[in-house]
Amino acid sequence: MSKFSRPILASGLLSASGLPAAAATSAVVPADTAWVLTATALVLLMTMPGLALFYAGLVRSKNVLSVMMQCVAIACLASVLWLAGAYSLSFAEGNAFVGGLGKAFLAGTDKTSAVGTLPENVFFMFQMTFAIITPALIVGAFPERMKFGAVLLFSALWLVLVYAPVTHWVWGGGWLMVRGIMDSAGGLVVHATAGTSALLLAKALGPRDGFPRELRPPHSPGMTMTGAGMLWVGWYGFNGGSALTADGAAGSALMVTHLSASAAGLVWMAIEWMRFGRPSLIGTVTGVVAGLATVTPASGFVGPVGGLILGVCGSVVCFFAVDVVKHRLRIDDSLDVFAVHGVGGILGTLIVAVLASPVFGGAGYGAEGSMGAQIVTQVVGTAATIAWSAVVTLGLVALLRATTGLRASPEEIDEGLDLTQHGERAYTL
Amino acid sequence: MSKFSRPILASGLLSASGLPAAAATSAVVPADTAWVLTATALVLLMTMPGLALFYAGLVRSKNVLSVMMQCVAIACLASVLWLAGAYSLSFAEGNAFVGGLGKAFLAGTDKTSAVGTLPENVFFMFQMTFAIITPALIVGAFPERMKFGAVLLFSALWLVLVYAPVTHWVWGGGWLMVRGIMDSAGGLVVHATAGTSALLLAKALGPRDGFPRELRPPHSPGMTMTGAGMLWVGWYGFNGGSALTADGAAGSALMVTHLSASAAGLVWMAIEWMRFGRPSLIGTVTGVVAGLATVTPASGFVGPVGGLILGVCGSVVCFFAVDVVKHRLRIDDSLDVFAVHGVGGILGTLIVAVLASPVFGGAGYGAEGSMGAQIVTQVVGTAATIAWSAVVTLGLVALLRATTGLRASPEEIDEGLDLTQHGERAYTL
Amino acid sequence: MSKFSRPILASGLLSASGLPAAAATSAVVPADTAWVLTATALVLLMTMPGLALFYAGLVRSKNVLSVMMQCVAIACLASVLWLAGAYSLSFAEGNAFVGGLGKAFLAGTDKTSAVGTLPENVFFMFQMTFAIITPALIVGAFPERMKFGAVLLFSALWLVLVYAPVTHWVWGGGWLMVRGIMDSAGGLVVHATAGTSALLLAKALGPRDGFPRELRPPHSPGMTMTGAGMLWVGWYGFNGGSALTADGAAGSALMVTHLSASAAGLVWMAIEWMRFGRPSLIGTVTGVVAGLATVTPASGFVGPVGGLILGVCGSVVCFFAVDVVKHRLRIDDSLDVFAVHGVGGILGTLIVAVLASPVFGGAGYGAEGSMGAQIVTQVVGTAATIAWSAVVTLGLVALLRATTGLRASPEEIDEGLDLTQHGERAYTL
Amino acid sequence: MKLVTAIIKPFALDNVRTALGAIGVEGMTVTEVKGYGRQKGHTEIYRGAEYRVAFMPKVRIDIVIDDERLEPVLAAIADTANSGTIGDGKIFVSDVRDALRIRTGERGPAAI
Amino acid sequence: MKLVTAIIKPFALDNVRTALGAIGVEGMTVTEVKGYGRQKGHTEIYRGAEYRVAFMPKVRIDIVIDDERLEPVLAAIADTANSGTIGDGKIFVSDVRDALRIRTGERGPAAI
Amino acid sequence: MKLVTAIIKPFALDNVRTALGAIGVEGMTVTEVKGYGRQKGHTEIYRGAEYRVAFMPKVRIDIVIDDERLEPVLAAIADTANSGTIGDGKIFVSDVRDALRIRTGERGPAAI
Ligand SMILES: Nc1ncnc2c1ncn2[C@@H]1O[C@H](COP(=O)(O)OP(=O)(O)O)[C@@H](O)[C@H]1O
Ligand SMILES: Nc1ncnc2c1ncn2[C@@H]1O[C@H](COP(=O)(O)OP(=O)(O)O)[C@@H](O)[C@H]1O
Ligand SMILES: Nc1ncnc2c1ncn2[C@@H]1O[C@H](COP(=O)(O)OP(=O)(O)O)[C@@H](O)[C@H]1O
Repeated sequence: MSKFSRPILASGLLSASGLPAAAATSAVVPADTAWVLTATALVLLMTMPGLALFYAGLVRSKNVLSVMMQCVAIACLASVLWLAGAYSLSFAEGNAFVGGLGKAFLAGTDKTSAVGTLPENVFFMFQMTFAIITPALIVGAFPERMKFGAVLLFSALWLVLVYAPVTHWVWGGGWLMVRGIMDSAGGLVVHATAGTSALLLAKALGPRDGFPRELRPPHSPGMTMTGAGMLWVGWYGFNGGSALTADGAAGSALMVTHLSASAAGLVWMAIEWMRFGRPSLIGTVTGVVAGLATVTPASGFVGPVGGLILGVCGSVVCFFAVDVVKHRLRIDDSLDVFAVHGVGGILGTLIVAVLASPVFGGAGYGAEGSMGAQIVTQVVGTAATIAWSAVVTLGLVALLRATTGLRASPEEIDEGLDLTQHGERAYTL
Repeated sequence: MSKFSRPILASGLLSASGLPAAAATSAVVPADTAWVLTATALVLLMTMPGLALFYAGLVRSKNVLSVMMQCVAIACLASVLWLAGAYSLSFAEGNAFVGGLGKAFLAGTDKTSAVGTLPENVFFMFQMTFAIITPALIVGAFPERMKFGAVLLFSALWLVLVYAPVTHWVWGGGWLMVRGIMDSAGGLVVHATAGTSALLLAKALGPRDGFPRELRPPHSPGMTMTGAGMLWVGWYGFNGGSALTADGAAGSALMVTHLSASAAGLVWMAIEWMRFGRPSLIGTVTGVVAGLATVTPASGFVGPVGGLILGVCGSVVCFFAVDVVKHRLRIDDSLDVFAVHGVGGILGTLIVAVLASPVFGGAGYGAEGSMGAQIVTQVVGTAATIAWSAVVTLGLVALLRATTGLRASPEEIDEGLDLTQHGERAYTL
Repeated sequence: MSKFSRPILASGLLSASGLPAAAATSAVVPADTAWVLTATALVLLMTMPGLALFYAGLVRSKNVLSVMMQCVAIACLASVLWLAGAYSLSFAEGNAFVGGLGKAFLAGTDKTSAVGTLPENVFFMFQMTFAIITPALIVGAFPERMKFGAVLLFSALWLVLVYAPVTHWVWGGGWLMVRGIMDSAGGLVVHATAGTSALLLAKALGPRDGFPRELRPPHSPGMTMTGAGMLWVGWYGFNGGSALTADGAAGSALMVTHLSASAAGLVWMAIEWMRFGRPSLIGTVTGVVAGLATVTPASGFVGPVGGLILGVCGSVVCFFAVDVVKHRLRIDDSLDVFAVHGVGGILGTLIVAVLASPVFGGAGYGAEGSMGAQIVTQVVGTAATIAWSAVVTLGLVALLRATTGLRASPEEIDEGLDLTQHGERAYTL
Repeated sequence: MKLVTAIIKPFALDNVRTALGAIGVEGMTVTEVKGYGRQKGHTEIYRGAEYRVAFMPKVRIDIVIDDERLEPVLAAIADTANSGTIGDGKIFVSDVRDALRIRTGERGPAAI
Repeated sequence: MKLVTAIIKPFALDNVRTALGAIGVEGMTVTEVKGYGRQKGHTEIYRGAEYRVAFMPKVRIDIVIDDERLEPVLAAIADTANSGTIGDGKIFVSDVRDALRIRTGERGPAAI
Repeated sequence: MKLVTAIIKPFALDNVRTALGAIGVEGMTVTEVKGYGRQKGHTEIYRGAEYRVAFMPKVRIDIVIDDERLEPVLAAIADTANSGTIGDGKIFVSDVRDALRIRTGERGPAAI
């Protein structure tokens, strides 16, 4: 495993929980701290306002604010839950499947506590920004029709029941980490969980009016571009910050992330150009985001050419996945959370097993590993993540149906969620 | 006092001014420098374009550009004045009430000068971004009706006569710092000064047409959300950067800042939900900003649960303060500078005296301090800051009345300030 | 030469290419790395979404997305080309005029490779963000009328044929660097190249309908202000990051950059006020950008008062340059790339020779230098850069005319490029 | 010829257009408007207070047709836009003297 | 029935609506328009030059009323929108043949 | 008096205004509208699929004129807005009973 890989981080973590390697805990490195503080700000920028703008530009003008509101409210809610217990369930000492509650409300820590080379509060905050954006990604599955109360209830429970355990599996010392899974910055933890749940929730909720052929075009592609730009910049913190150090490992993650995004943007543009004679702005930035999602799990393990390859693959596969979900499966995963994020993250999680090979300029498999073994691990991890996300999502859907209800009334949907759910209108020009 | 507290910083400062502790001046720490450079960029982002968008979304479409213009012009003006003398009046050696002019135009400093562990130019720039945003906050008191020339004149004089002295009192070695006032990042220096002056200026200027019951709704809540997102991200630099170090103290400030914002957003949302059956986006982000303002003075002294408490209190109190100012006092402090920033900052300044107690996970009161003594200090500091801000503001209002005049003509106001003051229109779609 | 100057950096580079000073390569400094990682994110923010918004706000609503699309596509394209060879042509060992292809696809480097005190991948990425924004600046010359295919072809070839060689001349060990040219962050490399090429390309392409007197006003000055804010914040990374260290040199660059921007904004505002009785928002932020461009080459060599002087000069000269280009030369360099960026960058490149004098608080000319010699060097460098940019641009225009064609059809232009080139509309409110 | 001007709720537009298409109406012009009527507007929330917004968003459809198609057109619009709630809107009918198709120069009923 | 179409300055809208309400007019439809007339537009500034913008923002109000209410309605609008400056606007009156309330199907004057 | 309502392509607006100015028409009111007609809309691309957008952006010009100026006005618009392609638009003519200039209170033809 490269220095980048989470196991190293986690050894710091575990040591903080009583296991060996105690030396790690006291060695806070100021430069690493400076970079991860910065990365934390960058990842918050991804959601607030990046993702909110990216998504809100894609809906109709009567539902713009409701999408933004969902992103903001989830950011607030996830943050408080992260302190109250989700961080602890993710990273505190526990069993192979979930952490304990020993660090709920950051009990037993103070300004001098450390995780690896970082103050624990910095590590807590950096990880918190991931816990914010992951449920916020799912917003793209249900815009323009879901009840706001249901959104909040779903997001809160999902964070605790899906995000925290899977984080524990992969990064917090759980069974997938022990197996040596490669997931630098959240191909499984972030994208596969959110994508899978988005698909099932969208299916349960039913489509928007006119889906799939009579949809109105996005009300503001420029708003979507603005959000995409912030996602791109913020992703430097997402993947580059996941190195948890200010060194060539962070630089490498930043570099492959950027190259994947760039290649993916060009490829999506080229496909549209060939198919429709005109490449679109939304298409190009969707390609960029697909490239970013695809490279995420691999960003600590591959070299620059690996980045290009991931971008090309991610863009092509996600392009066709959009079509499959919308026109074959006929599921109105409205803003393509599964097809872009889910498929991208899963694809990257699988490909990294190959591209990590030193043959491709990758970081290798450690002393005992091999490409074959790594492929098996990646497949097992992916399958487990998808299965768990799916099972919990179906359970939550049943719960919501029995309590708040899922879907706003047809009249509310007709009039728009902005006015009916939030008492506001997006534009009074 | 914790490492975070300004006195430590100031001892570096004073030493640079000839007092003991000379060792401090030469110990520039690169990692601290890296983080505060970053924090400087984050705080500039708060004004340009964060605050400009936050405010401009709340006005009518014929006054959008005038609000933005006021923010940009104040940013430029405050920066030049900061170099010309305001920095020196704030931080150079002087008396208990104001600094001297020894550092006007940064006389006697060069690239190797240091303040604490930072190059002095980095400290100068970081503090400058505070000197930009503070007068820019006051813009929220007078949109849609104040003459542009009067805005500039007021802001320039206010920076020199209110901001610089109060900064000196609290952070620059003045009488409140000597008394051990707790104000991590500007509850008094930024929010109480701006809020008080905003209230009085709004009163002097008179209300907008239709105030308070016939107001047009904000022209673009999504623009306000975008600005709020940038304020949130930038506040990481504001409060986290105020630690002036890249360590667990910065991490802690970042963490409590974020948690206060999140709790406050949820609380405001909940209040609106209970009162009106629908929570609004503008309400939620207003709650977030109230939480950020409230935690600001306390961010170096409290723990994570303290952050939550500050957010909850700030949101509830500011919510009702908006109503009191608008509907009881009937003052058209149009974008609620006093009710949100002023009240939040003052509230936090008072509460921190309690929450700093180790009982609540806080940083404590130092060897000689106690909660009781600290409460007295905080009350005295608050009262003095409010009184000084009020007196100077009334004087400036009288001056403006006698010179530029305050209020644009009714015809200009009818037609909109964008066209009449700036020769532009916000939207030509 | 001050520590800031590129020659020092380049000696690291050259050593990496086999020349002496081998010690430099292994001394990665984490704090410098943290700051330059951050600066890289800031410079990306300048293009995505900063410049895209800045430019898109200035065009008519039927061409908004095409401008954004050009910025995004160029960002993707330039990134891939940077890896494929442009970086190597700029910075790898070569002759006096261009680097070799030894570092194409970063051959021979890995996570541990260093340039000066930075990991090479961080240096590569930081420089890449410059290679993105420079061709993207040229977009301002041809909006609302150029064929999208021609934009891509031009930008790709221009990056390789103009940007890479000039970068090699000035920063990569080429003949101007050997002569001791002063260009901290791209007065020649970025602004003079882009400005010159913009002017000639605009001339070749012909004007927009109604130019110069019947133009429609910018469709969204607020969008332009938003972009300008991001450019301003990002420029901290552009100029401050170019120090390549986290110290007082970076702080100084940040400071003079900010002061130049502020002074320039005020001056432009004042000129408009005197001329038209009303200062405009677009004018003020154009002044800010002019100040930023002007200080760019000088940012490592001048003191704070030098920053103010550069801002004042840049603003005045660029203000009148806009008029000269549009109404005397009658060239529709639509968004004033030459008049603002080109003229500003060139002006700063010339003035720095004077302001670098210790008399003005500048960094001086090194042991063997003098103001006179430096002036000659700066003039020679400017002339060579302009000449080379012009010659290649004329060649590229001829090539495009013979292949893709330059200008979209009159019908496409009438209907707007958004719909005809990209199949989208900017606003569906 | 007659000009039929219908003021309807925005979400009814797609259905009205389809219904009109079904009876052979191939041209219409649509404008976004704000309506004031018995439907007394809605309230919007802003920082702890509710404000009444008098004007409701509506869509105005203008259709010029031959006299004999008037009643079917009225019926098609009235049926499709009727949700039974206040604010469903109005239809106004007035005379048109002449029409001209710009592309061909045709005049009168042939132009519509 | 008559259709009264008034083109007025935007800021006069609220007062006009109130004045109409005072004389019992309960329905109207408002459109944002751009006007061209004697009021010769305004100048906008853009990077060191002033540009003339020909079109002024105006608001168009359409009101359908019974014939006998015509004169009071004209008077109410004319009085309230009159600021005495060029560009205050115009009112046009034309005939309406029929009206229909979509919700109820009522026809004629009963529908307005 | 006559009301001339022209629905034209947006980019023709400036030329039409100039042409009308040349024959002495000094007032008009312009509205942005969406048109539906033979010109069957355009396609927009969205994430790998093409969607048909039925409505085309058009501009509506309303001009009230004296009866005798009707034909020159129709000719001026028709000539200038004609690009010979589908969707160039229509002109409708109807009667106006009265006009009133708000600023002066003038009535009838004198008001326009
Ligand atoms: N007299 C009128 N003249 C013009 N438009 C009217 C008139 N009355 C109503 N309208 C339009 O019709 C819309 C619906 O009218 P309203 O009175 O709210 O409900 P209903 O159509 O159910 O009677 C209004 O919003 C307005 O746009
Ligand atoms: N002949 C006309 N037909 C249609 N609209 C007109 C006509 N003349 C003027 N208008 C409208 O009335 C507005 C005001 O007219 P204008 O000539 O500027 O001033 P005034 O109303 O004071 O005479 C114009 O902006 C335009 O919208
Ligand atoms: N019957 C009609 N009533 C009202 N507007 C119409 C009618 N027919 C066409 N229009 C308007 O005229 C525009 C142009 O009509 P269209 O049939 O597309 O082409 P053309 O004018 O070349 O026949 C339409 O987009 C619509 O706005």
